[in-house]
Amino acid sequence: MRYLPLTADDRAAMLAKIGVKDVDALFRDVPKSAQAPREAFDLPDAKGEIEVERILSRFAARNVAASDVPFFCGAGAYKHHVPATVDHLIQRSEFLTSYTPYQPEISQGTLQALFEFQTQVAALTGMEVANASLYDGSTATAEAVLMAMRVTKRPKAILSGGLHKQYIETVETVANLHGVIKRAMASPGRAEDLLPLIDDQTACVVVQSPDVFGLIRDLKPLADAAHAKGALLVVVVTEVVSLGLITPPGEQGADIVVAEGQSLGNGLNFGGPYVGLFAVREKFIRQMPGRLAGQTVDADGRRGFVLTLSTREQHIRRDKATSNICTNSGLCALAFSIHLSLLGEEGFTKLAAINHSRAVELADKLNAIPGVSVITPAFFNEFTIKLPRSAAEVVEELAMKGVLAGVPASRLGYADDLLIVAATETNTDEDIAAFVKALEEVL
Amino acid sequence: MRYLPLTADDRAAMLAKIGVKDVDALFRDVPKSAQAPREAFDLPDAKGEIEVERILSRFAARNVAASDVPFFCGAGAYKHHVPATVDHLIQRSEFLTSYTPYQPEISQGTLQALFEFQTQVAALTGMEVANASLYDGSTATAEAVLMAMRVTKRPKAILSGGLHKQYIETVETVANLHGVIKRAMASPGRAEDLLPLIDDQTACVVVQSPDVFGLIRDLKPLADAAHAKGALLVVVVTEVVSLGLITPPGEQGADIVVAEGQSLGNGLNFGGPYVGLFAVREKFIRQMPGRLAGQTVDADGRRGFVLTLSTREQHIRRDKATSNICTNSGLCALAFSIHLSLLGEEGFTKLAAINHSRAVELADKLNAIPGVSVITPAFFNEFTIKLPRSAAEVVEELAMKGVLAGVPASRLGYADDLLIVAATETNTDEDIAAFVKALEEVL
Amino acid sequence: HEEPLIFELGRDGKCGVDFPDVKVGDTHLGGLRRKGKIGLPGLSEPEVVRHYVRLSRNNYSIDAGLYPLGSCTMKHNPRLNEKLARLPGFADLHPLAPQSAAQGALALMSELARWLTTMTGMPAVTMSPKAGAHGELCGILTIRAAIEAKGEKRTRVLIPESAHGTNPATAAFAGFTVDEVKATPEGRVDMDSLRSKIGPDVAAFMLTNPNTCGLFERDIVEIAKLIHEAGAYFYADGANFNAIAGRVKPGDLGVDAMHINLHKTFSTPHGGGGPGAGPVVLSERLRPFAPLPLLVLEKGGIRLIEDRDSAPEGYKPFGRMAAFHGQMGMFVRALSYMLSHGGNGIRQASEDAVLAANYVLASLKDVMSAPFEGPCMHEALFDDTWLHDTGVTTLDFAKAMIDEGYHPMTMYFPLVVHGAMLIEPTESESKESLDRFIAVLRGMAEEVKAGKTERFEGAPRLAPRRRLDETAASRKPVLKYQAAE
Amino acid sequence: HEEPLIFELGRDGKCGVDFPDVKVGDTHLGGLRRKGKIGLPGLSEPEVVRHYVRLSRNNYSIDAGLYPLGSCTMKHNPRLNEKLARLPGFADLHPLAPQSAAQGALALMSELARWLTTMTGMPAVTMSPKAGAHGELCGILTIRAAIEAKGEKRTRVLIPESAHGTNPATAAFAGFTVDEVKATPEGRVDMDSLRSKIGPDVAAFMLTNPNTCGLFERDIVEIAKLIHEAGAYFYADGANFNAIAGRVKPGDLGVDAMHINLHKTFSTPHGGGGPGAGPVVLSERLRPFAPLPLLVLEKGGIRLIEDRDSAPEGYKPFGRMAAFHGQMGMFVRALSYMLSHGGNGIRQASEDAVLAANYVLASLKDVMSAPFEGPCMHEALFDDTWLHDTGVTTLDFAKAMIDEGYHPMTMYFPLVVHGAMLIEPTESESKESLDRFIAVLRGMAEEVKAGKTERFEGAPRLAPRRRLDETAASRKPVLKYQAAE
Repeated sequence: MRYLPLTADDRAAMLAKIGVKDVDALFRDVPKSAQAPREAFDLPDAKGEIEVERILSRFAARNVAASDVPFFCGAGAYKHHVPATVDHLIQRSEFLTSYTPYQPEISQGTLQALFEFQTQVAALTGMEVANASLYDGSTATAEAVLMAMRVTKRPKAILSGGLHKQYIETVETVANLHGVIKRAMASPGRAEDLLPLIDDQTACVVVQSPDVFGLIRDLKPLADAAHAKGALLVVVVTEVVSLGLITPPGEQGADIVVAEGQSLGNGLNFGGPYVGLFAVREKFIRQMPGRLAGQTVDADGRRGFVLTLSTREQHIRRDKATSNICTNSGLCALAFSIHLSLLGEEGFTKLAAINHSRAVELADKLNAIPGVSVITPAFFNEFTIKLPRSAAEVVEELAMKGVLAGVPASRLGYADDLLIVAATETNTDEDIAAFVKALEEVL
Repeated sequence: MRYLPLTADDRAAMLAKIGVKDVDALFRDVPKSAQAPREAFDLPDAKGEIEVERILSRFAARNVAASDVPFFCGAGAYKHHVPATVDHLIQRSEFLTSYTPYQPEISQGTLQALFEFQTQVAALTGMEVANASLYDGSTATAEAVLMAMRVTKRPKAILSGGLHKQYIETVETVANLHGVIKRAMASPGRAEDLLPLIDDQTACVVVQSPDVFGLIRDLKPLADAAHAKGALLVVVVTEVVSLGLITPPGEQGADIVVAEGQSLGNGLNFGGPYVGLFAVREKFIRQMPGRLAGQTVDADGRRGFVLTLSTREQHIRRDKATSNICTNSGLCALAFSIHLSLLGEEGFTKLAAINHSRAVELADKLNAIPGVSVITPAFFNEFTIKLPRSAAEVVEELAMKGVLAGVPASRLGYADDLLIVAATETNTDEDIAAFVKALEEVL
Repeated sequence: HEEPLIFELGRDGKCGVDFPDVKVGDTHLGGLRRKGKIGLPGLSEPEVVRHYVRLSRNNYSIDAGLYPLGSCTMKHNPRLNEKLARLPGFADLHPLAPQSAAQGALALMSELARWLTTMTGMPAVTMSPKAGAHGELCGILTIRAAIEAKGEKRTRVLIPESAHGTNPATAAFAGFTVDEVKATPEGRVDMDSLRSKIGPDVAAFMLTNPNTCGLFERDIVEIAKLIHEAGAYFYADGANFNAIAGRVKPGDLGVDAMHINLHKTFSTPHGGGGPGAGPVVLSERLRPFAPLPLLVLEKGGIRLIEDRDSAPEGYKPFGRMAAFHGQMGMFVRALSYMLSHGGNGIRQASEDAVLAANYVLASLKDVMSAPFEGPCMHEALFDDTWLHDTGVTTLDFAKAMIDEGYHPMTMYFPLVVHGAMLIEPTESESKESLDRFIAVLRGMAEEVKAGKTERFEGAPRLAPRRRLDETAASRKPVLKYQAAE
Repeated sequence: HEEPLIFELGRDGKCGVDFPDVKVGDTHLGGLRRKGKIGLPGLSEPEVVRHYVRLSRNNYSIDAGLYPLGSCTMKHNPRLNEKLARLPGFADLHPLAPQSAAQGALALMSELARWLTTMTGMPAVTMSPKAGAHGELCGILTIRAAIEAKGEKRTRVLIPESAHGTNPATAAFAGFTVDEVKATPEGRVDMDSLRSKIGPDVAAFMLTNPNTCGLFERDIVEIAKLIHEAGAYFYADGANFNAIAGRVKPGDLGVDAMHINLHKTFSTPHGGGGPGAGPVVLSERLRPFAPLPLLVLEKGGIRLIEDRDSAPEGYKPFGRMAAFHGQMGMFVRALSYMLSHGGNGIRQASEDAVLAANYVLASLKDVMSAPFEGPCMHEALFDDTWLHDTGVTTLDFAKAMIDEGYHPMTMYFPLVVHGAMLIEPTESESKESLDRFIAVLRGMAEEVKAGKTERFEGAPRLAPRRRLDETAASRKPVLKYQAAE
């Protein structure tokens, strides 16, 4: 087997040194009843690269890749162009095959990159500090709610109806154990009025902007209302590219900003791995979940970086930890950070502008189709259209015509006639024309 | 422009330091008549990655990749499976973006790898020493002929008719300037008798085995005859994988062995870049062309490697050099060497056995088709079949059916009814069945 | 040369990407157009490349050397897996693409699920957890849902004191109180302690097996019986599955739930700290409570069930662990690893991993001190008894390994052993590599014993950094770059 | 830790690939089945990975630092180009696939040809040469064929003494005798020397422009006139095209043939010494003699002409430079580079390259000695006048740069300058990077002048190796590994 360096001779010599007859002797503590012979496993034998590649390629070929067709799906995951440099760099052995940087003397590469990532995330969100990433946007949102409950020592979280349905479910799954979750009704194309729900038991209000229907909402009034009642405002961003064009949540009064970072540096990957961003006001740092890279000096006085404030974490605090998180999304965070380094201020804001411009163009064209109306008044690169019939059916019909037209709102449990449509810098004029034409044909 | 780090401010500051007004001043030695303004170049402006990728992908999509179809082309370039590890390793920045290792203190990675490559090539060919690679098999053959003329101080080279036609032309193009080239007629499926052509003016006999029609020929009698007349035997191998199963030329009396190394580690690449192997008897090393990595010690007595015997080379000897070669095929040689390191003795001989076995199976099946006969009595992974009509037409018709069936001999100037067919470890049972079925249909 | 921060390198007017210019009106942005600058540095592409290449060279990696981190399973990461995960059909597939356009992905998940259930001898698996700890949480929440479905009230989770920190953190996170079970002097679960703690209010017992002392829990069958008799569930931490994969089915041991770290046993790269993936295998009685999404085979294809209302008869998903369907990129890599090894290769890998650890143990136990008798599983545990009165600590010794070109072993864990050093060589090391490692550690140990301890004080000296001041870092945290005034 | 050779690492019984077993009969092998062992070492995949990763870490690279090798144009290598060259439609395309199945490849070659002829202002280009020197040979052979077609006999090739070694080697290789033309004290072609050498037996003048002293040949128009009046051809070595691409068309200078190093000007990676690619642009009068293959646009597609008999009317290809059609993999990379830069970016790149070299020259000429006046082109030349009586040689100084983290500049070339140091920073360096480089060199130069020369003797000290004994290497060459007895 190509991955196993020991030969039969090696094994014999090692067993001799250990002083046992065979490898079975090393498993002697396993109860007889649980010693399963090879035959007990209905699994094929080892395969060479050629065969493995063939098998997995066959699986891959049965999927429609976003790059194969005019493509407009979003709703929490976005197709962007990732510069070739990013994938090259994250595949450097020293990044790809290193462990969590617990030994800082020989992990400065990862640690400095994470410190830079934290700085970037804080800047993007307009917040004071950020951690070194969480699993993804949805779990980061759940952590934010739990953190708000810890900080405020209050039990109630209010979730906007514009929060991605699967985020809501993720939050409820864990936060229900620690408090009470109030979920507002979804109101596609409108920012619902959450103010009446805030009371002195409210730990936080969680609102997504742009929301799952693409709506950009003004967060300031919500922040003021929450703060007036002693509650925190948690803002969720599922499309970080929007932060290149929209006023950041930090400037609108957010106390915690969480985001899905997939759009930068990371592929669609059928939903994972992604990277959760988590940024807070400085006063909350000791209540934050997840890893933090911090600056310090070494014994020679040279600047260096370490994982810090680990007394919050499970490997030190065990059942008193702020979270049970151990792994983060290090390599995805690195990809995010490299992509953003390449973009810089100029590239990132241009990227955002192009996304918006493509979406505006698409929205105008779709809106002009009889029976179709754009219901999102203010949006970034994603909006919702109302169709004269089932969006799920329309999507299937357009897929047959080679266009992936978006995510039917019904897939997330919303109304049947709504279609959530995203456009990015990867969409050409031809893509847009193909979508419009195909939609006209099926309606 | 993403690749250019200087800003307008930088440029201004640098010009100030230099003491000139603008960059035009730095070009003042260029005659006015040759100062072409931007408009004088009918070239588009800079493009982003997305657009460049789209343009080049469109070119790529208009080709039929070997992996897209059942594939049986050879005749000097072979489709083999290259382990993923190879491409990963050669893309390490330190290998990919380093220069020729003229500064050995900071080039030991490349130098040691080349030393290992030389050792591998010598072992494969059964020769005493090998160089650090040449451009490809055809130019290596030309260099071998020139070297034989230098060594023997004789003007005549005899080329077997079984030598790949484009190799013959490459040799003639340069060697004609230094001597006389005698080319034997091609005799597909037979080893022609070259002995009568050898005389005391003969510098070398050049013979390919397996030859361009796939024929394995016995080299010993030829070696003996050449040596009896004081001539050298140059053996050409275009499919190095054959050396895992066939007696190496070095054991059959070859004085110089050249080979195309593409089969290991390197893709088809529409013909380049490839890697030429060049191995000789030890007594000839100071007459060899190309770079050599040699072992030595550093000032602390530690083993290290350097480019050596460079007094043969153009940058020292100028017009007295053994060749004008400067660049070699370093990265392709590295890929070759990594692939061969992965294979090792066991993997390489198995790979050869599988290739042969696939070819035997294919030959038997094709031979069973009425009107088709295999004309190559002894072969490795490639053989020639005689068809009842134009092979070029048959190939085009099979291409329409999605099978790339081989190289029509007429493409290389040989008979119209011959088809050169190769099979490798990448061919499945289904590939072979598809070929047989399609051929039956068109005949 | 010290590599600056990107913020110190970058400058206005540079950019590492090229886009066409575009004008944006404010009309569609709801009046919320960004006004100020973000504060991102501008760098050209060559500068970005060089920055990260240089940074990377300050990292240790499994590709460059033995990585004996106990409990972390730093094994070889095949590049085939990286290549296949990047096939556009996987990497460029949207999670909410029509299911008809993602049948290959769903089939791949099913196939991976089949491998996991076959290897563990468990009937079901839930794929969405994004890491080991996330899998633990998923498992405990499944147990919680099962308990609630029975209408019971169970508040305590028992955990051995040698457990990974994630175990108590997870139990607490899921709303349980944690009760520690003692270890025996032999490094295993103290059955008396367990018996004394078990009771009708116990929800689950969480056990890592092989345990964090590198030992197999001999009384595992008895433990499972005790737990089940009390009406509680047996949660197994699968972090150490690499010792037994292909030889032992956790299902045969009475396990009810176990997460599997694909990034350990199945070699998806650690990437400097993630991403991981932590599918959880479940027993028949826990299966109905697995979270969304569910995969269902139907005629004509595979269906992904994404909401509770569509769940098949008898299923009551407790909720959802995360948006979408799990770590697809990791699934591809793990399946590639499994297919490459086959059942025979996985078994051999486990045996080699155990063999390597025992070889290290046997080769070093005369110069270092091993706290427990008998063969270990895939990691060898030493304590610091042998360092007493030498002035050298476990930390010093481990950091001095850096100067020898090695990553340190896991230190001070498990907590039940004083000054623990936990060495997990994995099956990826050749005998030559193990011999060299052993020789270096023996040499170091002999130096310590001979009183030549200078090099250990304040080691490492040859690393990109000397020891870093962690106290200063946490006393006044600096978590982001701030330009000098 | 020293990395052993693979032959020292490997052993029987290991293999880094998995294949099914297969039995082979001897019947089809003509009785020539291999008998003995080859002698290849067996290694598992993890061992191979680690070996090469460790080896790589002993290399300097452009990705890790400034690489000021004069005449080598070590510029940034974009990864986009690597990615695109690996598209299966290019990387997995057989050179003898039916031309109908390779139209994209032929179209790409045509498009690259269009860029090259447009940039050079030359009417034709031949694509197959595999490197710069191979291109030179191609150019000289084209000239030879043109001369022969006219029935002339011309035996001499004139070459300035400052030329790259490949120029005289190529001319000799092509059967000409080489005659050196002197340089002026200003570092340019001595027109008197040229006039005295030119004559009816001169086949060609080979000139690098900008020349190897980093200077543009001011008299270039006059030179071309002289050559052409003598009935000879003007060959330009395109190695230094990076100084003028997008600003100057060699065709406007009277050039008849010029090779273009795609691996210099157009950034295909050097790969530790190749592969390169050296297409040759040709004037109208040389065009008919270009070697096979030829690309012809026809209705319905592009045809590749692979034999003389099919050549279009008026074409008499002189032969063939190599099997197949050239370095396709490099063509893809070069075209990607060109499209990315555009005409404007290529012009800017040349200007920046020249600017950077002049900046280095201006910043160092007060502490080091520059042999020639006036602005340089894309490389800055220094000599060792300033080192006289210091005990430090050019070699010492350059090797000491290694200890500062830099690759040395080109040394002792061109030959017309004593102790030459030729610095080519390229357009890929930021001003910060240039400033740091300048500061380091100034610091070193000031140390030399202050008599602090110890560190220069025997430098480098901080590299993976100290100076290597090249004399020993060549006296008794060891060119392959041999196992100890």
